[in-house]
Amino acid sequence: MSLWEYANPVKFMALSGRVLPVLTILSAMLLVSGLIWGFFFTPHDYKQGATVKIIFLHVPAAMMAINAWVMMLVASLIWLIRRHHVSALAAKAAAPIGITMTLIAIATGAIWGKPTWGTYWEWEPRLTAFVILLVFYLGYIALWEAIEDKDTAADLTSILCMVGSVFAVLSRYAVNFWSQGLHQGASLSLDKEQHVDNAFYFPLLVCIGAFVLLFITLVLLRTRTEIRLRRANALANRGRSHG
Amino acid sequence: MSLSVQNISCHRAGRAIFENLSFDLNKGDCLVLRGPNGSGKTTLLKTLAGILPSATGEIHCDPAQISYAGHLDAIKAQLSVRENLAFWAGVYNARDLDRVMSKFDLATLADRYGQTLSAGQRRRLGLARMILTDCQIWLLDEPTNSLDAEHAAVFAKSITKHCADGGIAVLSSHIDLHIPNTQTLDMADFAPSGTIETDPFLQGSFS
Amino acid sequence: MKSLFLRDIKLAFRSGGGFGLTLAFFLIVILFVPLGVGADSAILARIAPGILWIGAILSCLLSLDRIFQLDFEDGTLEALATSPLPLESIAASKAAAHWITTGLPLTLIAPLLAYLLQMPSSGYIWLIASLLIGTPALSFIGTFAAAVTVGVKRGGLLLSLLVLPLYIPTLVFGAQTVIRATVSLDPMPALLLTTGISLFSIALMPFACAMALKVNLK
Amino acid sequence: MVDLGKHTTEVLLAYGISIALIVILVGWSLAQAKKAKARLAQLENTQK
Repeated sequence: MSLWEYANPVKFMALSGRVLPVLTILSAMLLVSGLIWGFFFTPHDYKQGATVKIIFLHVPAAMMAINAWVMMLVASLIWLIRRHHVSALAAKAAAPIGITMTLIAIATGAIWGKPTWGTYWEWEPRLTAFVILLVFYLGYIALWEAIEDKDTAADLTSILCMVGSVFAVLSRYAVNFWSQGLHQGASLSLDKEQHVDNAFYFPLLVCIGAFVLLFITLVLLRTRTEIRLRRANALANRGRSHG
Repeated sequence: MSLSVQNISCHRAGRAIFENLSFDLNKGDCLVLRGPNGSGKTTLLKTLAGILPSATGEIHCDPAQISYAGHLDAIKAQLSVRENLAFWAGVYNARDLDRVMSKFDLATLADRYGQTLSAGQRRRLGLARMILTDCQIWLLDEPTNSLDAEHAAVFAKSITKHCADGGIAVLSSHIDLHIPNTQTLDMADFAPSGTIETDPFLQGSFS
Repeated sequence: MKSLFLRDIKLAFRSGGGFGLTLAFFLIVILFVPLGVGADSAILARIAPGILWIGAILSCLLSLDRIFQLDFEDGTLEALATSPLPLESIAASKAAAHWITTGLPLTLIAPLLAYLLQMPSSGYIWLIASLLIGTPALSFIGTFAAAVTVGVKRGGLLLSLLVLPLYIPTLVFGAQTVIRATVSLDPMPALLLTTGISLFSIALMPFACAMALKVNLK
Repeated sequence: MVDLGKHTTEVLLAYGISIALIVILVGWSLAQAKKAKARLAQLENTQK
């Protein structure tokens, strides 16, 4: 019973049907407890004051925004190489979640920087990189919607995801290069690794775990929806051709 | 030089088009595909041409010898007949451009632009292109539609000559072209039996 | 491959008005800047490098969907796919033909438009160099996007949405080359990076293009 | 309520926006799931 067994829609639906409720409860509990722990039970940072509490949202969301794209890339490669429909649909299902995580990362990053920059928006390399990632996501989703035949769509979006990943990485370094030309680096660059002492470290871990579980749960949920829609369309076409 | 096909089957958008279709063609054979529209004639020709992958089975032939002419006849409207043929001569690096043009009496149309050609003239240009490729295996999709009887006869003659010279031709057509010793293949014989479900999303049941 | 390249250039001149359309669009985009931003030459001089590069990218974008669309619709692409020419070299020669008819003319006219925007004189050499080196990347990446969207009816808008994010590295490095030249910083690193992106695109995009074409020809 | 000092608005805004986005995403996904399940069920019946 190799892992590839679960790429068959019927087996995947059976497995995900059993796993989904457990995951939902687990991720909800973890998310609530992580945020409450971070929000209520952590001290202020001597320099940033209470805004440090935003890391409990910004860091996990930023990580998931990037990891969602990596997951889509892996799923696309699996589709291209082994032609498993479920992995193509999982990639399609992950895109909206990736976009939401990117939006959260941008919003929390901008708000976090406000006290230092004086404005909510600062063309700081890391935030700009997330806006670029957002545009890559939009292109990916637009391509899925634009093509009727879903197998062709899966192929083309997989190729776009591969090429897009290379250029997303190139854009990340281009933005760093570009911001050097701007001024000698923003005062509060989110890039520098934050020194996070223990009081914040553990709640942050819980929040990161919560976001990962939330991502997995939503991907399973949305993939099941995509599979059902594919089956419904197939039945509708079959019905039309027999009717 | 032969074209042998062993039980290939083809799926498009999750539906089986034809199943375990086999035939063998040798030098001088001509195969006419019969069957209503949508029965997979174009799909089969594209599979033979290598544009479409077949779900099962194998196709044994020398791909370099395959020359495919689809419904659309690949003629650029803004180029003259000579320029169109010169382009294809360049792609297949064939040199006997003038001989082929005179063979299909296209010399008089040499400077006419693609968009001004009639259906018959376009078909003749398409055939001239096939000759230019000097590939042995011709795959022709509905070559005779929008052609009157007289042009269809001209067309049939050139196919007969191609096969007589040791070439192979596979074409789909609704009208009878009276090409001597042609085999016919009715797509209905290979219609999907519907027993096995090809669309993975329709196999089994889930709520 | 050469015959496809020459044919595309001939077709560009015969039907698309050659590079006249692209240059006219580039001129209009540059003309709009002072009309929109105001005629303050200090501002214009400062933003000139970026505007020229953005104008060049948008002008390149204009003619991308014509690369495969016409051949797809009249069956030429299908016939080419079964010809001895591999899809990769078809993509490469199409991209090269696109560069000759759009990228190159843009590069040649750019200094004239830079003068209109009163760009500092130290930037002219670097403008030409960065455009000359950067526009091939625009053509090769653009050809990939054209191949992906060739099957989509009215895919022009979708093509822009797909290709512009892929142009970001070329835009940033190319524009930075000229900006740093005008503020007397060393523009060479930026130019080398632009070259890197272009070489990468020229080397790899035809393969991605061939994959996309194979899918769209099914 | 915990004292957030002078950055109260920023922290609350960040948490508010993030939680809102997550709720929208989850809600939208659930709605789509329900709609897909209903459509499939309806089609499965007519096919039988």
